[in-house]
Amino acid sequence: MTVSVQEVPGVGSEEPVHQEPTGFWRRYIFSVDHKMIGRQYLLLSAAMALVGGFLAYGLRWQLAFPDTWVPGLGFIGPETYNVLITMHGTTMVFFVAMPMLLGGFGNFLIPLMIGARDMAFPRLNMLSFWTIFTGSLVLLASYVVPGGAAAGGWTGYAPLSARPIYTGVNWGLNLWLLAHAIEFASFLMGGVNFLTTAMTMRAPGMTFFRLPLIVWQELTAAVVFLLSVGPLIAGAVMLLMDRIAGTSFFVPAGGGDPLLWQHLFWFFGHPEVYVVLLPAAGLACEVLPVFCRKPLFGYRWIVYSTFAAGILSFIVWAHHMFVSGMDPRLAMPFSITTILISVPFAIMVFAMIATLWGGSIRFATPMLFALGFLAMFICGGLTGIFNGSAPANIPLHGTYFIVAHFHYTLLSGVFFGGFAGLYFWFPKMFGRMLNERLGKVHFWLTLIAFNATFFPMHFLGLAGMVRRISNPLQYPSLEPLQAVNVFITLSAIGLILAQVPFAFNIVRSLRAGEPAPANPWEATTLEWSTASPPPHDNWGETAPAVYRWAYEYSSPDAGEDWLPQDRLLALKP
Amino acid sequence: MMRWLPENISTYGGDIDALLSLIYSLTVFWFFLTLGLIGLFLFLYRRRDGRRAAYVRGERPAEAAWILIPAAIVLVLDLWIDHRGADAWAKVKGHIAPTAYRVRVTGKQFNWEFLYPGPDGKFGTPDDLQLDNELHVPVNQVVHGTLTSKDVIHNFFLPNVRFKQDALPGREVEFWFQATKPGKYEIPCAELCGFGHSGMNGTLIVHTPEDYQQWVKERWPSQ
Amino acid sequence: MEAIATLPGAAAAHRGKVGIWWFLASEIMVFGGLIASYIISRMGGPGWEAEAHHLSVPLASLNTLILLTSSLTMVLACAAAERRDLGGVRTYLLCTIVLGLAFLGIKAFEYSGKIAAGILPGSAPFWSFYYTMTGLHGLHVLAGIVVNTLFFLGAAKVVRHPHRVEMGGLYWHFVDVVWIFLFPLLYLA
Amino acid sequence: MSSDKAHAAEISLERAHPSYVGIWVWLVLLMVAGVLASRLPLDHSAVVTLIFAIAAVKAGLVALYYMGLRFERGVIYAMALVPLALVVMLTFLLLPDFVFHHH
Repeated sequence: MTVSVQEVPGVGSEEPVHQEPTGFWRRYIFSVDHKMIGRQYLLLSAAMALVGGFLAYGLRWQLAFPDTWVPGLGFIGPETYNVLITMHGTTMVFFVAMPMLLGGFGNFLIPLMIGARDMAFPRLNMLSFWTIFTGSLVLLASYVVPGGAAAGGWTGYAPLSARPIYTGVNWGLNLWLLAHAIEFASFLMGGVNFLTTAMTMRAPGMTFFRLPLIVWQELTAAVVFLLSVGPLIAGAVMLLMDRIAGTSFFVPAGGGDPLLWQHLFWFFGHPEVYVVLLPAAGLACEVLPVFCRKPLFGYRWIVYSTFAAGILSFIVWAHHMFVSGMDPRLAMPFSITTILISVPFAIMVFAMIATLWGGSIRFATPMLFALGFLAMFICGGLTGIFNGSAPANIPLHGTYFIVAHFHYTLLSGVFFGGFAGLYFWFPKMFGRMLNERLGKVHFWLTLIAFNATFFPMHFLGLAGMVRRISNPLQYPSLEPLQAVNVFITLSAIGLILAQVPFAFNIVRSLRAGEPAPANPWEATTLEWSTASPPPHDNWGETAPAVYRWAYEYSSPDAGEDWLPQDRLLALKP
Repeated sequence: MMRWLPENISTYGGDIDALLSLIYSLTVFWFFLTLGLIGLFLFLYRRRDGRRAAYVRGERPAEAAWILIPAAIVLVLDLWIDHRGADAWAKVKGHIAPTAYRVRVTGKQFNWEFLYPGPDGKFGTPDDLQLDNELHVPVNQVVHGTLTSKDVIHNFFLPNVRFKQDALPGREVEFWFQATKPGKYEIPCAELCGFGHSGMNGTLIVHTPEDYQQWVKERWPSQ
Repeated sequence: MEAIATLPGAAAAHRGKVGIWWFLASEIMVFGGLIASYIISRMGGPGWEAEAHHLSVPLASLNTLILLTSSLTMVLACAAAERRDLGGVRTYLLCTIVLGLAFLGIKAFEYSGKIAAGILPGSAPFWSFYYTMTGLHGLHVLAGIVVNTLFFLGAAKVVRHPHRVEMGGLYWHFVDVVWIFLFPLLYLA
Repeated sequence: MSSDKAHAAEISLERAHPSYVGIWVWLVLLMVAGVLASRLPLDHSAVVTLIFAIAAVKAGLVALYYMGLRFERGVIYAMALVPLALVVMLTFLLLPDFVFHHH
């Protein structure tokens, strides 16, 4: 391939959007800098992960040792147990996974990777963070209002959630709805910002098919979110009306229909899975070629697969409702679309595997986590085939098989994809290197504990253990399997403890880590061509121009095994 | 893995188990193929001094075929699974054979109510009998049930029958099954229904024909 | 092409337009979800027409006329901003604000009449949808009035950045379009 | 997508404004037509079809001329039309469960 200077249309970011602030408040708290906002999102996500992890610990303890004193929590009755599962799900999906994978990485990476100086709407960006921050406070406040926090499951199925009498929770569930509304508002602002930035502020030469994959996947996630959340917002308004204004949208006694809530919820709920999953896959896609020193295999095919997954995600939602009482004639069409969605994800997985072929693979910590994501995601994807087939779903629906499946897909995205990204970009974000040895300890402990926790859940689910029960010993058929539950709980505690080396690593590195060079991994995308951490306006005097795609590793045209996107090669004679 | 499933005691459970086995075999195959390839590549292509990685972008059709052809195979297998599944689904959810045995199942916080029509076979007559959490059925007879709920959504789950269906307030769902083996089996509620969800568990009692006659005689002695 | 370089804020105007359209796309889904729920609920059960006949078509027609006219004044405000016509921007924005307030006033009159007659959100499924749909729409009108008021107060600055009025206008017209559908859905069908 | 420069050129051309007042007259006439149509002594479904067709024309006029869609490029159209298509799809897929089912 001949590398040449190309005259390519680009938009360019012509002016520095704002001045570097000097005061503490403007710099660290009410910052409009996408890099600071990205880090704020990551911090919020980590704080909420502590809450969500603590809830997981409480509910797992109750399952292993029912009705015993939980160290740190006390006795957990069935009411509290329902609060734990509801708030665990809500916290992890909406206040950990999304702020981390979209708010954190999206904000930090998109402007840097497209060569912009900031987001299109920096003040809106700040507002989006402080909006979700408020949403988190509302969610936390719901624990302390009279009646306690929401206990209707993270899916909030009506009529259980539509009338306080059914759960005994009044204000807690209203605040839970309010926290969702605020969270959605925040990500609507974020999504608008992501899309506008990428559409209008790419550096000269940064054509759409030169964008790094993570940008594509963040953008697809943003579109999918923007276009799917509306009906659920409408549904949430209706549910709130049911709770406080006496309407009966979802209550049959007043002429409503509970199935409507499920349709509105899952019309958003399934696309939401890809809102979380696609950025996680994108992070792994960025890391793999760097540590294989090899171009990402089939870049365009992955982009097309991402689109296909995003589009298909709008017509699969009823697979969550095969046994809900919906028209059985809908089941097979939705079963077919659901199983079809395995094709784009298969292409992504095969492309990642093909990237490994013929590489020169370095096993640094980000690479280990990216490989971990790949392996765990394959497991989660394969168990999805069981759930997606309507008849096979009948015995599995609502059991621990489902719990295992979505932890293998979503949690693998957050843990393995997210940590791959964090270990990879930490030097860029904070200007310090992380300790590799601690990182590897963290990886292996996490990998083992993750599988020990979630793999046995498949067996429990097949054996008929249903979700959301607080005491398996109430079921004679589950008594012989209690040892499995104990094993899972111990593994889950191990999984939480496995994060200690990570926390220690972060603190240690921030205090006394080795200063990071601009491009410690010898990577090609634009963010590595500026300092670590980047200056306030990202690029200093001259913003970069782009001459090639994002994955030019081991190119025969260059002596080194990497060619940055913005490096201009002399024309060949 | 399949041995974790509880014993199948229904006529259509075998179809579902066969489908689960089929999917299981296919997924196990792909699991070992993909993870095996990953392991193999990680070993073969680990970094070694002086060796440069291959420059393959995988965008030309000849290269992309390496990922597109396996994906096409996945597509064919998917359609095969759905083809097989359509029959099983139609069997479970489709036409219900005429039967003398009818029962109304109503979920409520936090019990299953079973309403038996009694010897006259009609609901709404004085010989109706309601039992909490006990579903008595004769073996080898089609059971035609009507499922609903009084308050919130419950889920009527018969693990051994491989049947599961939400009980919705305001709607009635017809279902059927045919048990093939006498015994006692659980009927857990599989949808979060409130603080008593855990432990909401009925019993399916499948009687031999003689036992069933005996049970009917005890319940409706005047007949 | 020389003229282009001297045009200030062309890039910002473009960004603003793309951003606001993405926002409107998500808003279409919010109202779309609500309207879809209403349509399928209404088609699924009888007895809704009788309830709908309690509503006053003349009053709603007047409100429709008001909102359509406010869209006209809004678009004239945008045109005035592009001409850097400060007086025109002020006049037309004020008209839009007053018309918006008139819409809400008539809406409030309609609500109070219904409430006085004992018709509450929980009275029947039709009224649940009526209050929820018009209420959510009314909140959007209110938000538009707030935005327009901010433009009105900062009109001197706005004429230097005419694209801001255009963004506000896109939102205002969207709210108008939603009402164009709510009117037949609730009052005429 | 073409560049900002092209877009700026578009703006600088002082695009010919449509007659905003003319559009408004049309909108008001259509509104009156809609109200009158709802009183027509026709089959109910015909009336409903008619008034929603009129509403769609009104919405189209506002979108095309007041919101300037007429002068936009494909991407902006997609942002308006894709959500509309999704709403229509959602409505149709909800029909079996809420309209065609038998209690």
